[in-house]
Amino acid sequence: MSAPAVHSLWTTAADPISKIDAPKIEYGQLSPTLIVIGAAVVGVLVEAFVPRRSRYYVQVFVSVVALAAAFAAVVALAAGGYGTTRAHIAAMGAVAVDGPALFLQGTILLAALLGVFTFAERRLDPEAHGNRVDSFAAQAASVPGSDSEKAAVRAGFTTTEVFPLLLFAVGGMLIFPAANDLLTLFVALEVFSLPLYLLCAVARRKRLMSQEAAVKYFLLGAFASAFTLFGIALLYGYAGSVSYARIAQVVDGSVQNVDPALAGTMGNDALLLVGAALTVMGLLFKVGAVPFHMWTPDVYQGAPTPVTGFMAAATKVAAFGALLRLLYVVLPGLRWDWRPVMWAVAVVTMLGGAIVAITQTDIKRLLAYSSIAHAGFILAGVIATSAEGISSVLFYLGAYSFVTIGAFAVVTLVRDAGGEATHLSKWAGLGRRSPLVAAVFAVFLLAFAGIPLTSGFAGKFAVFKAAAQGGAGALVVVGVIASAVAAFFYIRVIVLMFFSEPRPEGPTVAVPSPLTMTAIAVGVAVTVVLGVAPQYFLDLAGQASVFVR
Amino acid sequence: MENLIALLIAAPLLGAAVLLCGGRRLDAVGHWIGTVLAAASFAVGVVLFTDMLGRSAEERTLTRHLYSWIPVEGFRADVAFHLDQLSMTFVLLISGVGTLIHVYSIGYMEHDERRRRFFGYLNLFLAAMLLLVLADNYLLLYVGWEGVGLASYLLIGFWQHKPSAATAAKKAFLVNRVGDVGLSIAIMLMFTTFGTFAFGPVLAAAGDTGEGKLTAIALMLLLAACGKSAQVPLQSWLGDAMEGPTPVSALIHAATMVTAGVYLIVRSGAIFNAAPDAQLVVTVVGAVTLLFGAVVGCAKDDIKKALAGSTMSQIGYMVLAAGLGPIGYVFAIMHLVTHGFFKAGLFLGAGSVMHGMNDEVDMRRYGGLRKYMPVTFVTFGLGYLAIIGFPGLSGFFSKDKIIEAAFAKGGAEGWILGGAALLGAAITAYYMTRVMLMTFFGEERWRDAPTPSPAESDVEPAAETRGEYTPPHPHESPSSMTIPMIVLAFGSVFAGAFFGIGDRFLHWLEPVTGHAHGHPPVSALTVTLSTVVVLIVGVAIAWAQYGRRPVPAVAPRGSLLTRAARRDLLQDDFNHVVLVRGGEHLTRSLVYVDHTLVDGVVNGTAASVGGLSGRLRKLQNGYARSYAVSMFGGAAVLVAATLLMRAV
Amino acid sequence: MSFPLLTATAALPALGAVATAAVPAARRTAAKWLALLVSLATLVLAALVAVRFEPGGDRYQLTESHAWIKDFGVRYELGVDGIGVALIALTALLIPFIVLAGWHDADPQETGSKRWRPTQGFFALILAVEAMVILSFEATDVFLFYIFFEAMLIPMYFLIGGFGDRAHEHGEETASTQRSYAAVKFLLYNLAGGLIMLAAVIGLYVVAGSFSLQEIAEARANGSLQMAATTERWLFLGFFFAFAVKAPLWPLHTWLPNAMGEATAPVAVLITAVVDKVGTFAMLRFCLGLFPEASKWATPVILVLALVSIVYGALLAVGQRDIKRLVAYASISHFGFIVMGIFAMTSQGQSGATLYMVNHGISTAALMLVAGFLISRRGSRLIADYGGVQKVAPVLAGTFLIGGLATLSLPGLAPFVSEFLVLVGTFARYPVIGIIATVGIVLAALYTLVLYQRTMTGPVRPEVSRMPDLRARELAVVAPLIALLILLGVFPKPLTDIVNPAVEHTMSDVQQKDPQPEVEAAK
Amino acid sequence: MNPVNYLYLAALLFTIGATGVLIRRNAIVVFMCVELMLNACNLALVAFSRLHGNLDGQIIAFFTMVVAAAEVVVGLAIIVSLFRTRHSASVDDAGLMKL
Repeated sequence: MSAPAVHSLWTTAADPISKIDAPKIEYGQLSPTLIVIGAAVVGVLVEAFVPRRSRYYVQVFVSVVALAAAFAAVVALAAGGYGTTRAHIAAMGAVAVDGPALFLQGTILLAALLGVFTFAERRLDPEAHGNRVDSFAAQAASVPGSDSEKAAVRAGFTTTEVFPLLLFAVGGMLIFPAANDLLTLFVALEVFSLPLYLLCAVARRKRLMSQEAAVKYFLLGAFASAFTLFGIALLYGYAGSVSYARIAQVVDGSVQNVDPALAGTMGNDALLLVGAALTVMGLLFKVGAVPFHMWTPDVYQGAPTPVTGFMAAATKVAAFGALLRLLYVVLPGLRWDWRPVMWAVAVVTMLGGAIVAITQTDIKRLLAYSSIAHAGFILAGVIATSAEGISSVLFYLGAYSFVTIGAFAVVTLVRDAGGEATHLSKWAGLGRRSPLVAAVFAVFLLAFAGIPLTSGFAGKFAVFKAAAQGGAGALVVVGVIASAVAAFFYIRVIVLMFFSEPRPEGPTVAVPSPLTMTAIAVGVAVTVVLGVAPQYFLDLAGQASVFVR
Repeated sequence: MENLIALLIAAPLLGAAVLLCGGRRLDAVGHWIGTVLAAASFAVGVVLFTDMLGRSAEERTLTRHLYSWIPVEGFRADVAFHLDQLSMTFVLLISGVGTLIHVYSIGYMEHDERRRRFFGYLNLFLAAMLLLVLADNYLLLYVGWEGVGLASYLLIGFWQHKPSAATAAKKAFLVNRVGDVGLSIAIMLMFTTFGTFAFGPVLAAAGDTGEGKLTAIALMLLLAACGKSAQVPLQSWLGDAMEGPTPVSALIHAATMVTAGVYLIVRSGAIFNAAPDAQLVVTVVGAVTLLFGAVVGCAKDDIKKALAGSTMSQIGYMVLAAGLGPIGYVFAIMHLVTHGFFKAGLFLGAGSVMHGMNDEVDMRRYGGLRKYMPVTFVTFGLGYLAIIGFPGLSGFFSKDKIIEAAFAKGGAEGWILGGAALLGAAITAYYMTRVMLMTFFGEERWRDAPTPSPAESDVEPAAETRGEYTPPHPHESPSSMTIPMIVLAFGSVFAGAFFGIGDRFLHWLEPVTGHAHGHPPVSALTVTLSTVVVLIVGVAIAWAQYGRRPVPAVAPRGSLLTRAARRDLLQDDFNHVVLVRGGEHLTRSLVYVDHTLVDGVVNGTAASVGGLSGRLRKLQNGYARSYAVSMFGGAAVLVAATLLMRAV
Repeated sequence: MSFPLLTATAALPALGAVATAAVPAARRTAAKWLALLVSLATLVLAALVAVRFEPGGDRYQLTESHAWIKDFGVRYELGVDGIGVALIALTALLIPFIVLAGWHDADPQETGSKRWRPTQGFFALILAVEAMVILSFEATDVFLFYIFFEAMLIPMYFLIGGFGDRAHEHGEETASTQRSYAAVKFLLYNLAGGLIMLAAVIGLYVVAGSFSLQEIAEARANGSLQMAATTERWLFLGFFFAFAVKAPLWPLHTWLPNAMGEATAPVAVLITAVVDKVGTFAMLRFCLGLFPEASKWATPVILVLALVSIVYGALLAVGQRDIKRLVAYASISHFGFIVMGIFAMTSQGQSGATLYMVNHGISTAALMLVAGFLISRRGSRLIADYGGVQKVAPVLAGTFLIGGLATLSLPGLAPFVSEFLVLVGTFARYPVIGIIATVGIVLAALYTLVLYQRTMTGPVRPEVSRMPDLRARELAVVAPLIALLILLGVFPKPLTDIVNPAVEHTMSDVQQKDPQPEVEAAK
Repeated sequence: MNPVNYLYLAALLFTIGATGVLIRRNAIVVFMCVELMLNACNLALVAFSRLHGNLDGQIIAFFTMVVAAAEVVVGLAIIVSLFRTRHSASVDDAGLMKL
């Protein structure tokens, strides 16, 4: 909402009603988001009216269709040139429809689709009382082990609400990287955060850990968003507007008709700097950058693994998208202030994540720390502050999200009596028991480690190249060292799987339904394709690397 | 004609290939194949020889370029042969004596189930040795040089199940390797100096470069020669090399291979002539070695080791002569040939004796054998007379000339060298007489069981000393063994006279080696007479010690010198302490360093990273509030940093 | 656009690997034969490459060039010079023997799941390595090379960690832990090197804006590309570090003894005779080709390191108690010679180094494979556990001795030619270093003969008294190698003819002339 | 009146809230402190809105309240379920996952 518009609104109170000019909303261009949110609402209604037995199927159907349709819409928009030539700002300046937005929305939607598949998996756990069960609690409200829960299990209840929750989260994530004013940014942040908090809490097995993860995630997330909001407030105070374009103008002083108040605040750089820092901090929390990363391991470990996979992939994509837009559209004039700081953050994030991961003993925590290290690598690309930087980050995000979902999907397969066997010691000799699964997981690990011919290498090379061209050669060296350290613990897992003797009481590998198989298969396929023939996607990212201002 | 040259080498090489790859099915005929091919090579040699005689002294040289071996930019090594009088002399010696020893071995190795392989190795040796003397460039010579080293390694260690034999073989190869390093460095120097290492160009251009360079090259060649020819300081391997079968000792470690060093020096005469300092070193080495070998020869009770010492000493003579330059070259080669005859004969005789005494080598366990093995006695005796330089026999002619030449060097050097040579002659007479007496005369000490002596306790005891003792039954060897001995005896008797009278040999070689007549400070006659005198003295002393008095079956403790000489003048002890022990310590400490230091650094880094990880991990203490603290602190730092960036 | 021979040469083993891996678990023997046939077919293709290659022709021949990753400036560019041809031939030649020698190395001991197919995996991995090695010899695009340089670590890693000697002195448990330690060490060392190189590769792109060797060379030639001295040096170091780890050069060598000690003999051969050659090859093609000035700048240090490797490796070989570790340290010494020859910057040195790569490959293969046969008979790698073998297994002992003699570069066998060329080449420019290096000759004789004496000679130990001599299959592995050693020792001309022109190109890359002899001797 | 004072007050409240989050154990109280922080933001927003003479700030304030309400709903749900399983709302008791 730009200032003059508001002013008219303010004064029209006295004028005749007929004078109102309706806000202009480009529904077509917002269709992806609208479809998903609409589907989410439908999902809620389904919970309300569809009989319990068939809810699961309806929900899965609705979600899949909605996400597919939304993705189709994104493709259509991109084909329509909204990613490049016709990119512009929709919804009265609230939402940007441009290359990065569409690319990231597409990525998020695909990730979400695979996420839905893993959510809907019901063959892994043994059937309870003849009912197929998924990885979510029969009744989240009932205390674990209590009679009410037993009853719920016996009755074959399932928490089908997870699907609408997922859709709401996706809706928020779709807006987040496209948000073009601080208000939308904040709202989107909350819209996708709140459902995730809930999703973390509803694991079927290990519910205590699940709830603990939810509480931690919620409290820390709320804490972080409070900082973000304060930052937003300060930025607003500085620029007198929440619109990115306007703020950008004010920052580099190219603004017309300065009223005295603005003149006063414009002079006060502290407002700007502190505000920017706090807002960025909120986003860094979401991407899990050191020192705002500490929620990541606990939440990744405690949350139901399908949720972890979805969260790890999609949240990062959305958050980095928003970060990119904030830094490239709103604060380019401030580059010389935030670049050094981000430098430092990137370095500690790369090294911290890699180093701490070495001594982890739980596969999910290990992947959490690896995700932190990867956040560091992506930040290296962000710092490049160039079109290459943007495209490399986009590509990296795309590659990374599929590897992540695939990896966590594999984690769901390795189970023992207590559910998923996530302790590393139980993975010993997996390669002997089920070479295929081990091989697939090895592929993902190698991609994480950035071995050539995997998507991980292409992405890493892209961001490092961009960083080097952006004059951050030292950062590249640090990144290389961090990758060497990181390689160590990925290799450790491979050693464990292939070269260690299998334990007699070791876990079994459940045979999943086609749903999870698809997720894993797609993950592997993307990993290999982006590793061997990345050019097409690099082109895509390259075309999509221009922000609309 | 040229094409026949290749045949010289091809024949024995083929033999080696067939015999070594042929497998057991050739066991029955293997030795015949080997002998025939050796003989064939000799025949070819004779043909070439007659052809050569047919031509005038100038165009007697034959060259044959087979193919370009290592063609690399600015570097050219060919497989090409160069047959002149010098090489021809060696060809005949090698293939001739070689063939005889093949024949001898047929009998000697009769009861060895690996006889086929033995002949394979012998043929291999012949091929390598012929390549050595026929090569027309130093690199190809190097191939033959190491080839004979390999053959000698295989043959010394032929009885590999005896640890002593295996060790001796290894030692021989290693010591030779040290010499080879000298040769290879010499070749590199030639390459950088002349841009080639073919005999023709190098020797032709030897004059065009600085003396320093030439001296360096010459000394490196000398080092090589020392290794191959067992000259001080690289002589230690020859004694142990006697672990090999006796025919091997006769062929390789007496007649041919060990003289390769002399060939190398004479062949490189042009270089040495231009480097007087190097020549001086050569003469010194020769003189020292001839005394050293002689002294060692006096102390040994093992007949073969005694002969080995004598070989060392005789080669010392040759090297001395070669060091004297054009004056000596011809005589060095002449002594080399005659020595080839009588020393081979002596070794074969020794072998024959051992054959009859079931492989006893300790001369103190011999005695009075002349009536049991007359042929051996006679041939051995003739060889003996030849080597001590009994007037009229071959040793007399060649050695006498060398002594003359040594004196002719003139000045103090001449006196010293000549004196050394004379002294050597005396000692030679002494120890050879000793051998003769202990073996063929005196009472038969082999009848009663031996008692191991304290002095010899470190030497590993002979087989008989353990368990029940059965005295041997000495007997004459089969004709296959005696015939070669007889032939060689002829050689040792007449070769000298044939060569020496009328300077036949001199005129034959002169075109190649060149010759200068020296003028000894004393007349040649005086030298000759004094030679004879010292000879008689030596023999007399030996007779006094071993002829009149009975020889104790157990070696007396003996004087300090004797004991030292028994231990090769402590040379091995030196090697052991300095090289072997030192080397062991060095390698052991290096292994430790590699494990702890080089590897440790890396492992240490890894460990420290791990420790850091463990410590950082503690921060993740599970308390939401502490996470919040880190976030709050992070936010504060972020803000502060941003403001700071603006401030600075 | 003719038939893409180079691609085919690499693609065949790659496809073969897939096919071999796909053979069902029960049909183990079929997988072996398939692998053997594929490797032989590859050998045929490699021979075709060697035939099609004209020594007199362009620098890079049989070239192929396709766009690949535009954004990274990466093209799929293949092409071979003489050096590449020689090494491709070596690789394709050795693999069949490696397969044949490892015939029973991967027969499953205990049965895991029915899907667990170690044998298929073993041979598939070998073929995969072959494909990647060949591609890295063919790549004329730095990035393309880098990809395979790194990617080949993974199959190697599984080969080292996954398959060990059948019996082991400390029982299976410790054996497997030692194996995985060796495998991890191998991977981390090389990965670290590779990642450092990655930084340099990126840097090169930032500086040169291209990965194509030809383009960069042209840019240098027409002066459109000038590297600042410091930049060039840093980039050079980045590249060289990776290659020095792979080669391996002292003090980055410690992974090799572990890897070669723990891996089965054929895999050890694969490491030292094939994979490590990529390192030295890359020094010649990339370090010298891309950073001539920096190469010259670093030469003194590198020569000293090479010298240390020669002496140090040999001394440690003398001190080893384990046959395979001994051969490993011997290899380190030999790699010292190769590096020395490369950086001596003379035609003889570099031709020698190239020949050395080939000859060392063959000789080490011969020695190590025979050692493997020996070890498989007795089930121990300790030298002390043997003695008097030549009495019971003369052929085995004989072949072992010949392999050893090749290792100590006896004249008449192939390694002598290369070693002498390296020495002469080095001596011509750096006499002192050349002379010190000759110490290596003596030490080589020492460790080889000591090894032979301790294992083969002396009284027959009871444990080996029943030892069978070489079987037909084993003889089929060793005999050709030995024949080749002799052939290349007596008549190396075919090889030198291919190599020399390439070396001349490298020499012109670094703008070096051979030192001229003092006296132009009269011809 | 100097708008900066409002800002100071907001900052003060925000800090108080943050401190509360850091020191209080009871999840509910912690959460209430977060609400306090949000309201501090609201104060700042409204102040700036007044200063700049446009309504954006006030609108955001409204959104913030809604968001806060939503957070309450979600947060209480989670906290209560945790409380029911553990019979304790102390954030420090939740320490299953660490290191």
